[in-house]
Amino acid sequence: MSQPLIEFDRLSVQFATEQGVARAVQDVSFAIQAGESVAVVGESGCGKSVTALSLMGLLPPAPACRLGGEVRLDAANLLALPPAAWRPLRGRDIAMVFQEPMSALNPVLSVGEQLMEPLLTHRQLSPAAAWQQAIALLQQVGIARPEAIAASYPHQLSGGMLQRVMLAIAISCQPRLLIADEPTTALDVTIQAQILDLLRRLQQASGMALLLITHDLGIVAEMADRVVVMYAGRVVETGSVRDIFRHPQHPYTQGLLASRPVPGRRLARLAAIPGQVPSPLALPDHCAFAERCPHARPACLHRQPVLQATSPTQQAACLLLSTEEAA
Amino acid sequence: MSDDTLLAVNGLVKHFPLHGGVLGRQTGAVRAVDDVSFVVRRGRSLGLVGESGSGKTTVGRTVLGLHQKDAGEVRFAGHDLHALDKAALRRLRPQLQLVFQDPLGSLNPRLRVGDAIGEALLAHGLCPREALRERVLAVMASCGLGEEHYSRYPHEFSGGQRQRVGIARALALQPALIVADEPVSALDVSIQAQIINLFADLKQQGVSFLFISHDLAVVEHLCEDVAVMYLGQIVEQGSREQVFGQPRHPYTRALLSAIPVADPDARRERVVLQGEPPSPANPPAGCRFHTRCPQATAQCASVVPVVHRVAAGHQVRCHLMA
Amino acid sequence: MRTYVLRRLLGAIPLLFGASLLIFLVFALTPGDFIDGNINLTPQRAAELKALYGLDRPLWARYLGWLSQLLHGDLGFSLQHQIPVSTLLGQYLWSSFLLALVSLLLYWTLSLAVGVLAAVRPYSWFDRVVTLLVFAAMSFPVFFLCLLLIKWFAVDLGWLPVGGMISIGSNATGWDYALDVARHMVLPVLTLVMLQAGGLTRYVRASMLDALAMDCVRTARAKGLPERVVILRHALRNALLPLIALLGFELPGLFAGAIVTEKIFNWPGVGHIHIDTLAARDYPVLMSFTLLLAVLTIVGNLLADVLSALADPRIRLR
Amino acid sequence: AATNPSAIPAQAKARKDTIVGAISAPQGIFNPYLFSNGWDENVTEVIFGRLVGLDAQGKLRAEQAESWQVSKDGLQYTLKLRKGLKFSDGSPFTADDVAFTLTFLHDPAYDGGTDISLAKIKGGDAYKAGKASSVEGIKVLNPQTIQITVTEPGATTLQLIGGPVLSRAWYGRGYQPGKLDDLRQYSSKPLGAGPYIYDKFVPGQEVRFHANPYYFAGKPAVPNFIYRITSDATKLQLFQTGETDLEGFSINADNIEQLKALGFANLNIYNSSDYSLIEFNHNKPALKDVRVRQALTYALDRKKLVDVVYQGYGSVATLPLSPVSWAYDTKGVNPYNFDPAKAAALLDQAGWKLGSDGIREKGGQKLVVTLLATKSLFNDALIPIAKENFKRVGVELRPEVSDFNALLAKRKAGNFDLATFRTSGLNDPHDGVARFRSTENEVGYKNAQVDKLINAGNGTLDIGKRKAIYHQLYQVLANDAPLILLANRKLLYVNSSRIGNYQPDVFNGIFGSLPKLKIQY
Amino acid sequence: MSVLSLRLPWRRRQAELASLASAGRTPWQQALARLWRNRPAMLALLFLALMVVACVAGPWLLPWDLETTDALAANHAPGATHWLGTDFLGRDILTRLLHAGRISLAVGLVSVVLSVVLGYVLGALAGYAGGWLDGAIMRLADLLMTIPSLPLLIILGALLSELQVAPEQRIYLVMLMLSLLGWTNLARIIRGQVQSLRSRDFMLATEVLGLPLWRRLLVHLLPNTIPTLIVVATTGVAGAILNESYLSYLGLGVVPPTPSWGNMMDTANSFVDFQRRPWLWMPPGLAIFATVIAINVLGDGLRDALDPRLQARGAR
Ligand SMILES: Nc1ncnc2c1ncn2[C@@H]1O[C@H](COP(=O)(O)OP(=O)(O)OP(=O)(O)O)[C@@H](O)[C@H]1O
Ligand SMILES: Nc1ncnc2c1ncn2[C@@H]1O[C@H](COP(=O)(O)OP(=O)(O)OP(=O)(O)O)[C@@H](O)[C@H]1O
Ligand SMILES: [Mg+2]
Ligand SMILES: [Mg+2]
Repeated sequence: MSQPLIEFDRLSVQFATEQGVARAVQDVSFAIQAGESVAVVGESGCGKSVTALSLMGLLPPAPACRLGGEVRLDAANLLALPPAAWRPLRGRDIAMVFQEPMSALNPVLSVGEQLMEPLLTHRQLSPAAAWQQAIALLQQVGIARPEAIAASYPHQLSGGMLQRVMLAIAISCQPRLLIADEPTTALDVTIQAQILDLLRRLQQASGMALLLITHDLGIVAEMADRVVVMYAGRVVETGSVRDIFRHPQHPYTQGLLASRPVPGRRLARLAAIPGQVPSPLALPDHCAFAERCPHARPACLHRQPVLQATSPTQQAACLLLSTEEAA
Repeated sequence: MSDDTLLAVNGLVKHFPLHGGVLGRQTGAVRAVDDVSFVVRRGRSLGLVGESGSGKTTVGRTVLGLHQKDAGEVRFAGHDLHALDKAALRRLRPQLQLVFQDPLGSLNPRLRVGDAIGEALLAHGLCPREALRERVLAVMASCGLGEEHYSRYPHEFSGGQRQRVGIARALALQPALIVADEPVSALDVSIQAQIINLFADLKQQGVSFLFISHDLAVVEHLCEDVAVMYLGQIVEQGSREQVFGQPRHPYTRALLSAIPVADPDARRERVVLQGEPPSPANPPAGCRFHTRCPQATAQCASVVPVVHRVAAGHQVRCHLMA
Repeated sequence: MRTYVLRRLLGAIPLLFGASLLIFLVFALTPGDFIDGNINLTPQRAAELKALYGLDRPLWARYLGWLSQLLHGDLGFSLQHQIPVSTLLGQYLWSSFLLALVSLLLYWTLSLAVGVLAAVRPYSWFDRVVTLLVFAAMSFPVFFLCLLLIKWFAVDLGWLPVGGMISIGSNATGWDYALDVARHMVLPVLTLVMLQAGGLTRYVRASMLDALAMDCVRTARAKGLPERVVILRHALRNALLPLIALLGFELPGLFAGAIVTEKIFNWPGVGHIHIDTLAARDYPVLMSFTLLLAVLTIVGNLLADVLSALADPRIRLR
Repeated sequence: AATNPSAIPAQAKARKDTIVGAISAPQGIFNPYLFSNGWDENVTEVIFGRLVGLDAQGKLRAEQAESWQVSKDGLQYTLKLRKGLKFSDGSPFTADDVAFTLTFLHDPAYDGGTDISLAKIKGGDAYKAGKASSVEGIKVLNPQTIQITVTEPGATTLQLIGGPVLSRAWYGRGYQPGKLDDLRQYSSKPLGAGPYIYDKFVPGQEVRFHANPYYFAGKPAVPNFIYRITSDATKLQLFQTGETDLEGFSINADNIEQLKALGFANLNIYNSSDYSLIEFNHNKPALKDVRVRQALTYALDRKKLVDVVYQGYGSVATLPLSPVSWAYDTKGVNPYNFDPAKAAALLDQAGWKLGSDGIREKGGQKLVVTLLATKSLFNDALIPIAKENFKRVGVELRPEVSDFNALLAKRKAGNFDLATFRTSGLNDPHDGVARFRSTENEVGYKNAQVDKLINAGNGTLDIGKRKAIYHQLYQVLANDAPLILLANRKLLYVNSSRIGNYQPDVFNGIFGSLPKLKIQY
Repeated sequence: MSVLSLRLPWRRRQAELASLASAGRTPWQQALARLWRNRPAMLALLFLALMVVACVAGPWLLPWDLETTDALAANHAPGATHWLGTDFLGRDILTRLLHAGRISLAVGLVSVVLSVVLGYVLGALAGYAGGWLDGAIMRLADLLMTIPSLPLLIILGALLSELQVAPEQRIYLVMLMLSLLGWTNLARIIRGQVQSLRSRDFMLATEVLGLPLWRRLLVHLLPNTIPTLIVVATTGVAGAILNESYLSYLGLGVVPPTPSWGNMMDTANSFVDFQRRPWLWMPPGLAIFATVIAINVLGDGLRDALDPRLQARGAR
C-alpha cells in the first residue's frame, strides 16, 4: 500500500467539562488514501465530528481539550504543529463542509465575499480574479444565476443552495481531502439526493479524497469506498463498504443495519438495540457496547477489545471475535 | 364514509397571514394547508409524508384544534371539532393526543415525569388520586419505563426515554387517536427502532395514528394508509401497497427514488428532482409541482389539477391521470 | 425598509403625545411653582405675578396651551432666565453634548477593545482582571469618584484644573481654545468613561462570546483564514449587531447632561442647570428639556432599530 | 491674616491685571430690577452701583447721590446727584434717569423682584392701574435733583428709591409702558454707572468685567474683574489652586483651619445680617398656646446646635436682628436658655400630660409636631438635636425634608407645625420684624401691640426713636414667642493675600471694597 | 426554519448527554451545585450573609445609640471607644453604618421586590394575553422609558414628599419610586420569555392534554421564568442600592437623621471632611462598593448556575 494521505494513529480526545472529563475519542486509528471515500458512521455523540475537527485543528485549545496520539498528513504529525503552521493547511489541503449550512455561513457577509476569502488567503488572487473564480465555482456546483447568488446573503438562500455554496467554498482551493460532516442531515430527501450527486461528481472530477461523516447507512452505501464504524469514541469496525454491509462482524454494526426499516422489506418488528449510548463522561473500562450487546459474555464486562483483522480488508473490535475468546 | 371512520378531514384550509406595509395590514398569506382531505380509520394509521414546509405539522395541529382552521371541516368521532365550545373540546381532549418531534422540548423541565404523565389524568378526573401512581406506573411500564423513572426529571433521561415519556403521557389518557409529529426524527438510529417498535405495539392495542414523517421508510413500516403532501396539498393518497407499490404521482416517485438504500450493490438510476420546493407564501399557479416535475406539460403550468381516483382508495392530484 | 421606518415613525406619534401629557402632569403635580419659591414677595404681589405668568389657570388649559405652543415650534420662555427656552438650552446643551460625545467615543472604543480581548480568551487572567475591574467600576457611586479624581489629579498633583470648561478669563481661540477645553475635559470624561465602560464591556464580551460560538466562525477557521480575520471580520461583525442597537439608545444620553458629574466639575452643561431650574420650578425649561429627552429617546429607539436593520442583511433585505 | 504670602499659587500670581471673585449660579439676567436670583444681583451691583448705599454698620451712605433730604413728616425725599455723573458709556446720568427707573418699577407688566409699592410713592397705584400717565410723586426738579413724595413714611423707603439707576437713553429705547420685552432684551447688555463695565457672560463659567473710567469715585485700579462660578463641592480646591482670589466659605473651625494652613489666605470673619428660625404655625390649636411655644423654645438646646454647626463662629439668636445692627439690644429680652425642666413645666401647665409612651397628650391628641426643613448641613444637625431635645420633654418631632420651593409651598398650604429656614440678608431692623406684622404674616400670628410697634418703628427715620421702639418690640415678641430664633452666624470671606484693600462687610459683601482693590503680589 | 428541526442542534445534545451524568437531582439542586462550585460567587454570598448578619445584629450589640448626639465627642477619629470614629454630632459611625446597612439593604430589597412583582405580573400578563392588553402594557412601559429617569425621580421625590411622611417612612417612598421606574425592564424580559415559552412544545402539550388554565400557568409556564427572575432581581438590588446613594446625594433619598449608606457618604461632599476625616465616608463608601460588587458577582454566578447555556453572559 502506498503512503496514505491521512493517517489517524491512536488519536484520543478528552474534554474537561464541568461534570468531569469527557472521553470523546479514544484510540482511533484509520487511514485515508488519496482519492478514496471513507465514511464514518455511528450514533450521535460517538465522536465522529471530534475526530474530523482534530484533523482541522479546530478543537478548543488546552486545557479545555487534550489530544493524544497522532494525526498525520503526508506522514507529518499535524498535532505537533503550532497553530500558525496549521492554518495554511486548512482550506487549502483539507476542506470541510458542515451539517447546518444555514449557520455555517456568516449571515452578515455576502455569499460571494465568503467564497472569495479562501481564494484571497490561499491562492493570493487579486480581488477581481477571486470574484471571477467565485462565480465559476458557483457554476461548478450547479447554481444557475451565479452572479446574483454571489451578491446575495445566506438568509436569502434555501438550505440546498447554501450547502452548494459550502461545497463551492470547500473545493475552491482544490483540497486533497474534503471532510463532509453530515452534509445532508438538515436537508430534504430530494435535496439530499442532489447534494450527494454533486458531491460524487466533484470528487470524481478533482480526485480528492472524501471523509464523509453520517449516521445514515443508506448514504454510506451509496457514497463510500470504505467504512469506519464508531461507537462511544472508539472504532468498533472498519472495512470496505461491501464487507460492512454484506458481513458485518461487530454486533453493533449488525444492530445498526437491522434497526432501520428497509423500504419494501417490511418486518413486523425491527431488531432494536436495547438501552442507550453511554455518556462520554462515564465510559466503562470494558467494552462500551457490552450492556447493549445481545451476545455479551462475562468477559465483555472486564476487557476492552482491540481492533483485529477479520479479513484482509476488514477489522473489528469485539471480544467475541478474538481468537483467545473463541478458544 | 363507513362507521369505522375516526377522523375525517374535509377540504381543510389553513393560511397564516403575512403582515406588511406602513400600517401593518395583511399583505398575503402562507398557504400552509390548502384543501386537504383525508380519513383515519379506527385501528389503522395514516402516514402523512412530505418535504419540509409542506404543511404536515400544520395539518396535525389544526386537526387537534391548536390552530383555527380557515375552511373545511374536521370531524373527530362524530364531533365537528372546530364547532365545539371550549369546555366540550376540553372534555374531548383525552381522546385525541399529540406526540412531539423534540422529546425534550415537549416536557416541562421542572416537572417530574411521573407527575407530567399523571397530571392530565387528574385534571380530567379520569383517575382518583390514590390510584394515580399505580396507573401511571402501568402506563410507563407499557412504554418500557420502570418504576425508578417515576420521580426523575426530563433532563435525566436519554432521548429515547424522553420520547417514551412523551408517548406515555399521551397514552395515559387512553386516546383513540394519536397525532405523532415526526416522533422519531430527532432520535438516534438505534433508539429510533425502539420507538418504532413501541408504536407498532400500541397499534396492536388498537390506537390509531396520524403519523407525520418525512421518512418514507418509517411510514411504510408503520402505516396502512399513506398521504403524500406537497406545498400544502395532498398529491397522492392510498393504501401502503398502492402508494409504495404503484406510485402514480411524479412527486411520489421522485421521493421514493431519492431514499438512499443501505445496499452498496443497489446503485440504481434515480429521478433526481431539480430545484427546490417553492415558497408556500407564493405557490406556483396550476399544478404546484410543475416547476420541478420531470413530466410537466404546458397544461400543468396553468390548470389546477383535480383529484383523480386511480383505484379504490387511491387518489392522485395530477393531470397525467386524466 | 422604507415602510418599516415609516411604520415606526407613525407609531412614535401617540407615544409622543403620551410622553408630553405624562411630563406635563408630573410637573403640574409637583408642589410649588416659580412664584412660591420667592420668600420676599408679599401675598398680593405673588398673586399678581401668578396671574401674569398664567400659573392660576386650570390644568387642562395650561396643558393645551403648552401643547399648541409646542406644535408651533415654540418651547416657551424661561421664567428664571428671562430668555426663550431654546436660547437657554442652546447655551448649555452643546457643552454637555461635547462632554458626552467625547466620553461616548472613548468608552465605546475602550469597551470594544477590552471586551473583545476578554471574550477571545475567556477565563484567562486577563479576562478575570477585566471582570473584576468592570465590576469595580460599576460599583462606584458617581460623586465619590468625582471627588477622588479632583483630589488626586487637581489638588494633590496639580496636573489638571479642578473644574470649569475654560481657564479663567481665557480669550484663547482656535487650537489654544481647543487645548484649554480638552484639559478641562480630562477629569469629567474620565469619570464618565469609568462609569459607563464597565457595563458596556460586559455586554461586548457577552455578545462577542456568543459570536465566537457561532458555527460560521468555525467555518471561517476551517477556511484557513488568519485568526485576526476570523475575529474581526467574522465574529466581531456579528457581535456588533446587538451593539449597534445599543448605540441608538445612547442618543438621549448625549444631550441629557451628566447631572452629578457636571455639577461637581462645574461643567457648564444642561445637567448643571437642571437642578437649578428644578429648585426654581422653572417649568417651561424643565418640561421642554424633559420632552426633548423623551423625543430623543424615541428617535434613538427608532435609530437603533433602523441602524441594526441596516447593519443586518437579514433585516435589511427582507 | 496671611502668614505666608509666598505660598500664593503661581497661577494666581501670573494674573497681573485681573481679580477673580467667586459666584455661585448667575443666570444672565443682569438688570438690577429683573433678575430672579441673588447671584445675578451680585453681578448687577458691580455694573450699576447705587444712589444710596449702606456702610459697614448698615447706615445709609451717599454714593451716586451726593446728598438727600427728608421732610419732617417723612413724606418727601429730595435726592441730589453728584456732579458730572456719567454712565459707563460716557453718557450723562441725570435725575431724569432716576425718574425713568422709578416709573418703570410701577409698570403694570413689571414682574421683577422689587416691590416698589412698599415705598408708597404718591400716585403709584393710579399709574399701575393705568389711571395716570405718570407717577405723581416723582418730580425732577433739575437734572441733578429729584423729589419723591410718598403717602406713608417708611424707614426703608430711601433704600428703595435710592437703588441702581437705569439709563433712559439705553433702556428707554423702544420701551412702551405695559410691554417689557424691549427693555428685557438689554438684560444681557447691561449699562450702568458702577465700578466695572460688563464684558461677557460665559454661561456656567464666568462673568467678565473691566474697569469703568467714568466711575464717580475714579477708575478702579485693577483693570479686570471676573466672577468665576464655583460650587460648594470644589470651591476650596479652586481657591487653593489659585483659580479664585476672593471666595466665601461656610464658617466652621475646619474650614478656617484649612484656609489658614494655605498660608496665603486672608480670612475675614464678620457677623451676618440674617438669622435662622423655626416658625410656628399659629393656626394649629396646640401652637396657639403661648406656653407650648415657649416650652418648645426652652426645650431646644440651641447652644449645642450653634456649637456643632458653627464651631464657635455663631451665636444663639435672641433678637430677630444681626448683632452688628445699631438696634441690637438684648437687655430685658428673655434669652430662653436651654431648660428642659421649665419646658416640661410649661407643657404641664398647658394641659399636655405625659402619656405612657413618653409622648404628651391632651384630649386624646398626642403632641406630635412636624418640622419642614430643607436639606442642609445646618438642618443635618438641627433635626437630630431637636428630635432628641423634644423627645426629652415628651414631644415627638417628625421632620419632613424637601427642597426649598416645596417647603414654601407646603408652608403656604398650611400643612405643617414647624418650619425652619433662614431669612435673607436684612439691611434694616424693620426687615427683620416685618414678618410679624399681621398684614404680612402668613402663618396666623396676630398681635395688635406688635403691629403698632412695627409701624411706629418704620414710621420715623430718627434712629434714637427707632431704637427705643425696637427695644420694646423685641421684649414683647420674646414673651409671645411667635417663633424660635435659632442662630446668628458669622460669615467667612477669604481673599488671597495678593489682593490688597479688601474689606468685605455684611451689608455690601465684596462690593463695598471692589473699587478700591489692588493687586499687591 | 423547519429544516433545522430535523435533528437537534449539536450543542443541545451535548448538554443532554452531559446532564445524564448528573442524574438524580432536581434542576434546582443542580443549579445549587453549580453555584457551590463557583468560588467568586460563594465568596460574594458569604460576604453578603456576613453583611446582613452584622447589620441586623450589630446595632443591638454595640453600646451606642443611633440618634443620641454628643457634641463633646464630635468628629473623633477611630479608636478604642468608637471603633470607626464619630461624626460631627458625636454619633458612633459603626452603629450608624450598620443601621444604615439595614436601611440600604432594605431599600434595595424592597424596591426590587416591588418592581419585580409589578414587572413580573405585567410582563407575564402582556406575554400571555397578547393582543390589546399586551399592546397597552408595553406602550406604558415604552412611555415610562421615554421619560428620562432622573428628572422623573427628582419630580417623584418632590411629589411624594408632599404626602405627609416621616423620614423613617420616607425610605418606603424612595423604594416605591425606584420600583416604579424599575419594573419596565423586567416586564420586557419576562414578556419575551413568556412569549417564547408559550410557543414551546411543552406548553402546547398542556393544551392538548386539556389541562385547566391555572395549572398551565402556575405549574408549567411561570416556574420556568423563575431563574430569569432571580438573576434580574439580584442585579436589581445592586442597582437600587447605588441609586439610593445617588438620590441621597441629590437630597432625594433617605433623609437624615435616618442613616443610609448613601446619605452617610454625603459628608464626603465637604472637602474638609473628605480630605481629613476619611472615617466619615470611607466606611459607607466601602460598604456600598463591596456590597454592590458582591451582589453583581453573585448575580453573575446565579446566571451561570441557573442557565448553563447562558454561561458567561453579561448583562448591562
Ligand atoms: N467542546 C466540547 N466540550 C466538551 N465536550 C465536547 C466538546 N465537543 C464535543 N464534545 C463531546 O464529545 C463527544 C463526541 O462529540 P461529536 O461531536 O464528535 O459527536 P458526533 O459523533 O459528531 O455526534 P453527532 O452525530 O451528534 O454530530 C460528545 O459526547 C460531546 O459531548
Ligand atoms: N404559526 C405560523 N405562522 C406562520 N407561518 C407558519 C406557521 N406555522 C407554519 N408556518 C408555515 O407554514 C408552512 C408549513 O409549515 P409546517 O410546519 O406545517 O410544515 P411541515 O411539513 O411540518 O415541515 P417540517 O417537515 O419542516 O416540520 C411553512 O412554510 C411554515 O413556514
Ligand atoms: Mg457531529
Ligand atoms: Mg413539521
